[in-house]
Amino acid sequence: MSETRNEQLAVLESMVRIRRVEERLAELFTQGNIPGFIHVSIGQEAVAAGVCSGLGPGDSVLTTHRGHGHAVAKGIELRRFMAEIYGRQNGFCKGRGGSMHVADRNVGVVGANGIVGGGLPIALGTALASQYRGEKTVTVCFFGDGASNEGTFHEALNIAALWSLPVVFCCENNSWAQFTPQSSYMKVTSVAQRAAGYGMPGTCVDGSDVTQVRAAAREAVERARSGGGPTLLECKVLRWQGHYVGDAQKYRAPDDVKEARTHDPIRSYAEVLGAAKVLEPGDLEKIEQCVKAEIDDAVAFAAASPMADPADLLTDVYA
Amino acid sequence: MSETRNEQLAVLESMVRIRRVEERLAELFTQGNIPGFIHVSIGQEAVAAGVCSGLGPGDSVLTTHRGHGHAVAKGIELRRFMAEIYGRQNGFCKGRGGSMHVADRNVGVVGANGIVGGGLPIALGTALASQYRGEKTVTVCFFGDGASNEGTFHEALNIAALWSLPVVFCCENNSWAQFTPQSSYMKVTSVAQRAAGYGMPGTCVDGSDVTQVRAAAREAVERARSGGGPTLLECKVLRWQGHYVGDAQKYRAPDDVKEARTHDPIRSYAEVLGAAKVLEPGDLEKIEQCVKAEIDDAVAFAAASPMADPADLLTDVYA
Amino acid sequence: MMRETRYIKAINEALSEEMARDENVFVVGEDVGGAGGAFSATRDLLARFGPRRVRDTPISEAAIVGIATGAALRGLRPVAEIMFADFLTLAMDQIVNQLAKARYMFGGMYTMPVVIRAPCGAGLHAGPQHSQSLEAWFAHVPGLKVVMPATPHDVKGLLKSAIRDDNPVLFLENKALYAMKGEIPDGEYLVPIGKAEVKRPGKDVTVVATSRMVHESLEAARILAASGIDVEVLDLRTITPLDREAILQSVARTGRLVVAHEAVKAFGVGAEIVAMVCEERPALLRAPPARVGAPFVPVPFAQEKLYLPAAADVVRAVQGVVSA
Amino acid sequence: MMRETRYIKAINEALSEEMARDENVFVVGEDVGGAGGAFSATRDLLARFGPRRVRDTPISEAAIVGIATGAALRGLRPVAEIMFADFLTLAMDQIVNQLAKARYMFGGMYTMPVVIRAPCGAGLHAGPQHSQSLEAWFAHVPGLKVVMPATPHDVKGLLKSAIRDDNPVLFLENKALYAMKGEIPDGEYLVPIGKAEVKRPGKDVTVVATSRMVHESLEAARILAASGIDVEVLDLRTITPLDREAILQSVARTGRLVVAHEAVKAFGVGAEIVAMVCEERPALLRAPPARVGAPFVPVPFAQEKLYLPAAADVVRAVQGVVSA
Ligand SMILES: Cc1ncc(C[n+]2csc(CCOP(=O)(O)OP(=O)(O)O)c2C)c(N)n1
Ligand SMILES: Cc1ncc(C[n+]2csc(CCOP(=O)(O)OP(=O)(O)O)c2C)c(N)n1
Ligand SMILES: [Mg+2]
Ligand SMILES: [Mg+2]
Repeated sequence: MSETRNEQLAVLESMVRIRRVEERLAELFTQGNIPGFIHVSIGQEAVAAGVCSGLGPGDSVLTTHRGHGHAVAKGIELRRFMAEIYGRQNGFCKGRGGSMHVADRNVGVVGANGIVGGGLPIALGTALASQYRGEKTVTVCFFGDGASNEGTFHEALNIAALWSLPVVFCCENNSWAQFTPQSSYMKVTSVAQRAAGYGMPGTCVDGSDVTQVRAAAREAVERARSGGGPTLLECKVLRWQGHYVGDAQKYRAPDDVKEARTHDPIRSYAEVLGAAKVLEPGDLEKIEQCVKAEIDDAVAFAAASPMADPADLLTDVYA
Repeated sequence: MSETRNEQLAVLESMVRIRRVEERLAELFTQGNIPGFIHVSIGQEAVAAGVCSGLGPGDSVLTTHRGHGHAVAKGIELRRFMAEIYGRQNGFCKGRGGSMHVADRNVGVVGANGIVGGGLPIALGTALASQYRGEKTVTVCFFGDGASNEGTFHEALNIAALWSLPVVFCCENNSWAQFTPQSSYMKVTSVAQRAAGYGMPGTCVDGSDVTQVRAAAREAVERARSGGGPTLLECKVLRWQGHYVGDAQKYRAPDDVKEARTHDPIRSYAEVLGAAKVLEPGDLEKIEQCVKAEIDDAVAFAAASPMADPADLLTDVYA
Repeated sequence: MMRETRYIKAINEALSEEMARDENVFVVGEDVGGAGGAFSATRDLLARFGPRRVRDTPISEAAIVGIATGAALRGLRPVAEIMFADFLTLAMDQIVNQLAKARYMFGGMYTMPVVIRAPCGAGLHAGPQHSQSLEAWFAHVPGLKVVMPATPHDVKGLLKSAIRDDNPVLFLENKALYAMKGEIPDGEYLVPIGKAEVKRPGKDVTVVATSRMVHESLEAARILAASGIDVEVLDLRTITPLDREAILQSVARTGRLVVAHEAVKAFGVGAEIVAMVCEERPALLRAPPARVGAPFVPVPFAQEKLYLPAAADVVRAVQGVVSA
Repeated sequence: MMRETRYIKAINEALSEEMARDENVFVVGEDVGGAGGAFSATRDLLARFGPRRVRDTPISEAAIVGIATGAALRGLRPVAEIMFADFLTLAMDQIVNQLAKARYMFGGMYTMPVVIRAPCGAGLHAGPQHSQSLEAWFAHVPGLKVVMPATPHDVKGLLKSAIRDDNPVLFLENKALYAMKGEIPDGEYLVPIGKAEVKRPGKDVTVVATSRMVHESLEAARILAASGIDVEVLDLRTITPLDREAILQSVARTGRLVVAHEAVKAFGVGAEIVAMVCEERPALLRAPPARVGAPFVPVPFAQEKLYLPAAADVVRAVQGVVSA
C-alpha cells in the first residue's frame, strides 16, 4: 500500500489524541469534575484510530460505553464532546447523555450506547439506509467480546450477511467483560470464528498493531463500500485499566495488568515510523503539544459551559 | 448397534402414532372441534420418534408450536393431551394452553412454547438442574430453523457449551418459517454449522431417515449424559403441509410440496424393516389398529370433558 | 363519497398510499413480503413496491426494531411489523432504551419517524402468549406515542398520520377487529394522533373506551338506552399523548366516568384516566368512577369469552356508577 | 439485639443465609461470582458456596432469566441478578411470557420459585439507560410479585421472604440506597411480601410511598410537621400483591391521599392506587388525591436533581391536598 507520510502521522496523532483525552478524562473524573462513570480504552487506541482512518465523514460509526476513542478518531469536535461528558448544556446531547451517549451526526458519530450489544441491530438500519439510497457509505459498529454473547449480536450478523449490508462489525476483544474474565463467559476465544455461521467473512488481527488493523479494516470497508457485504473484524487488544475509572481490578492478577501494558500501540507505531524515518525527532513532541492544546481548550470550554436549567430538561422528548 | 426387534417396531409405531394423531387433529380442527391454531409436523415424524426413542422418563423435552410429535413420542398420555387441545378442563393445562402449550411433567414433557426460540434459554435451566443435582438425566430442546435466528438461540448455545450442560439442541430444519422460505431469512443453509462458534459439536442428518436420526441422537444424548456437554443436532426435514392447518400455501410452489411428500419417513422405515424381515405381514396393520383405538379413545375423552367454568379460570395464577 | 372496507384492508391501503407518497417509507418484518403479512396487512406491497421497500426479515424482533431505529437515525421512515404484540417483549430494549430515548438522549439531534405496528388483543383462541394488550407499558415510556384504533376509518387515518409523525409511534391494531367492516371516505384523509372522538354522544355517563372495547361500549350503550340511561362513548384512539381535554369535557357534560379496556384492569391505562380526573377535576364527578378491564390472569386459550371484558361488564359498571 | 448495616450488606446477608438454609437456592448473573456483583450484593458467596451455586454468566439477560425459569421448572430456587433494572428490557419475553405465565398456562403443574433481583432508580448519574424505575410494567403482569424495599431492615427480610416464596418475585432494589445504613435485628427475621408498613404515623394526610421516595416522604413529613401538618407515611414495600387494606385503613384515618414514587408519574403505580381508592372508597377522601412522580422525560445524565422527585415535591403535593 502506498501511504503518504501525512497519513501515517495522522494515525499516530489520532492514537495520541485518544490516549491523552482519556488520561485527562480519568484525571478530571478522579478530581470530581465529571459525574457518573468513565470507561477508558487506554491501550486499545489502535483499533479506533486504525479503523476510522479509513472512513469518511459520510460513513457512520456506532460505539459503546467504551467509546471515547471511536468518537475522537471519527473526528468529533472536542469542545462539545468534553462539555457532554461534563454534563453541560453545550454538550452534544445537552448533558443528557454523558460519556456513554456521545454523538455527533455531522461527523458520522451516530451515537454511543449504554446497553451492551444495543448498537448492533441499529447498525443494520444505518447500513440499510446507505444501501436504500444507493450511497457508497458504510457503517462501522464497534462492540466488545462480552457483547458478542448478547442475542442482538446474532440477529444482527445474520441479517447483515443475508442482506449484504455495507457494515463492518468491529469487535474489540480485550478478554474482559466488566469484572469477569473471558473464560467465564465464552468457551471459544475468537469472536471472528462466529462469522462462518452467518456466511460472513471473519478476520482476527492483533489490535495493538495499528498497521494490521488498518489493513484489515481497509479490506472490510472496501468490501462493504463496493457492495460485497459485511465483515466481522476482530481485534485482539489488552485492557490496561479497570472496567471504569476507579476500578482497582482486585479480581485481576497484577501480572496480567503488567503484561497488558507491555503492548503499547502508540509506542510500537512510533518506533515503526521512527525506524522508517517517517517520524522525525521532534514530531512526536509537536503532536503532543498540539493535542494538549486542543484538550486544554476543550476542557476550558466544558468547564465554562452552563448546566441545563429545568426548562431545558423537558424539551426534545418529542419532535 | 444391537437392537431388538421390539425397539425397532416401537420406533415405527411412534411415528405412526404421531402421524395419525396429527391427521386426526387436522380433521377435528377443520370440522371446528378445536379452537385456535394447529401446526402439524406431518412428514417430520422421524425426528420426534427417533430422538425420543433414546430418552427415559427422567429426561426432559422442550418443544414448540409444532410440538405434538415430540410430546407424543415422549409418551404424553393421549387423553389429557387431546383434552388440552380441545381446550377442556381435563386437559393437562386445564384448557388454558391448548396445542401450543401442551405439557406433562410426569413424562418429562416440560412444555411446548408459542414463542419462537422461547424454549432455548429455559432448556439451560432444566439441564442445569440435572447437573446441579448430579443426575444422569438430559434435556432435549426442539426448535425450527427459523428459531435459529432469534437471539435466544445464540445466548443459549453459548452458555450450554460454556457450562457443559447435558442438553441436546435439536433443530428441525424444514427450510420454512411460517410463510417465508429459508433463503429470505438466513444466508447459510445449515444450522449445525453455527455450533463451532460456541465450541460445541454440531451434526446434520437426514431427518426423514429415522435410523440416521437415532444414531446421531444416541451419540448426542450419550455425550450429554456422560458429562460431555451439549450438541447441536440438525435434522433436515421437509414440511408436507402448510404452516398451520388451513394454510393453502399459496406462497409455495406446488412442485415443492409434491417433492416434499416423496420423502416419507414412515414408509421408508417400514420398507427397511420389511426388507430386514423385522416387520412382518400384518404388523403394520396391527400398529395402525392399536393407534387408532388409542386416538378414538382420547378424542372421546376430550369431547366428553367439561369446559372450565369461571371460577376455574382464576386459579393457579399464584401458588 | 364513502365506501365499505375491512379494518385489515384499511391498514393495507394506508401503507400503500404512504409508500406511494413518500419514497422514504418502507416496511420491514416477518412474512411481510412474499406472504403479504401474517394477517395480510402488507398484501401486494411487494409486487407494487419491490423488495427494496418491502423487506422480509428473519424471526428476530429486536433486530427488526433496530433496523427501523437505525434507518430513522439516517432519515428514512420505516414501518416495522411485529407479528403479535406479545412479541414486543423481545424488542423492549430496542424500543424503550434505544428508539424512544434517541431524540432526547442525543440532545434533539435526531427525529425518529418510526412506526411499529403490532396486533394486540384476544378473541382468536391464540392462547396466553399471543393475545395480550400491553399498551399500559408503552404509555409509561416518554418518547413513544401509542395509538389504538377501533374502526376501519380510524385505523387508516391514524396509520397515515403515524407514518407522517416525526416520533416513534407504537401502533396497536386489534386482531379481533381485522375482519370488521366499516365506512371510509374514498379520497385521502388523516385522523390526528392525540385526539379522542365521541363515538356516541350521551348525557348520563362517559365511557372512555379503547380498541375493541369501543364496540362493546357502544353495544352496552344500546342496551342501557332501553332502561333510560344515556351513555356517551368516547373512543380514546390515542393512549399517549392522552387527550385530557376530551376526557374532561365529556365528564363535565355527564358527571360520571367509566373506563373500559381489554387489558388487565390492575395498573392499566384506566388507572391513569381515573386518577387524572380525580386529581385534576374531582368536582366534575357526581359519582365515583369505575373501571372495566380483564381479571388479573393470563389470557386463557379456550375460555376467552369468560375472561374477556365485554358489553355486559360495561353495562354493569355503568349501572353501578349511575346508581351510586 | 439490633445492629447497624448497609442496604447492600443486608442483601448480601439475606442471600448468604438463604443459601445456607436451602441447598436448592443458587445465584446466577453477570459478575456475581468472582467479582461479587457489580454492586457487591453477592460478595464472598462464591468463596463460601462454590461455583456450582454462584454462577457467573455471559452478558445474556434473556438467558439468565431462562436459566432461572428452567431450573425452577425442575424444582430449584434460583435467584437471578440483572445488573441494572433497565436491562430487564432484554429479558421481557422470558419474564412475562415464560416465567410469569408458566404456572397458569400449564394448568398449575409447576410452582415457579424464582427471584429476579435488579437495581432500579436514578441518583448515580448513570444516564438514561441505567436509571429507570419500571415497576409499573411488572405490576401489570399477572403471575409476578413485585417488591421494592426502602430500608436495610426491609430489604433483608423481604429478600428472604422472596426466596422462600413459591412464585416469581421481581425484587427491585434501589441503587441509590445501597450505601444507606439502618438497624436490623441480629437474628433471623422475615418481612412478609404483600404488607405495607406505616413508617411514620400521622393524622392529616397519608403519603403512600415506594422505595427511595419513602425517605423523601419522611423528610417531607418532618418539614411539614413544623407547619402543623401531621403526615402519615405508608411504605408500600410490595407493589403486587398490593396491600389495599393498609392503604384504605390509612386513608380512613387521615382522609387525604398523596402517592409518591420515583418513576414517571404518567401511567405509573400511583395511578392504580389513586384509582383504587377513588373507585372503591371515595367517601374516605376529604380532598382530592395527588400524585408525585417524575416528569414525562427520560432520566437525564447530569441534572438528575432537577428531574428527580424529592421531599420538596411531596411537601408541595401535601400542602395542595391539605388546603384543598
Ligand atoms: C445489556 C447490558 N448488560 C450489562 C451491562 C453492564 N456492562 C457494561 S459494560 C459491560 C462489559 C462489556 O464487556 P465487553 O462487551 O467485552 O466490552 P468492554 O467493556 O470489554 O470494552 C457490562 C457487563 C450493560 N451496560 N448492558
Ligand atoms: C417470537 C416469535 N416470533 C414470531 C412468531 C410467529 N411464528 C410462529 S411459528 C413461526 C415460524 C417458525 O419457523 P421455524 O422455527 O422454522 O419452525 P417451523 O414452523 O418451521 O417448525 C413464526 C414466525 C412467534 N410465534 N414467536
Ligand atoms: Mg471486553
Ligand atoms: Mg422451519
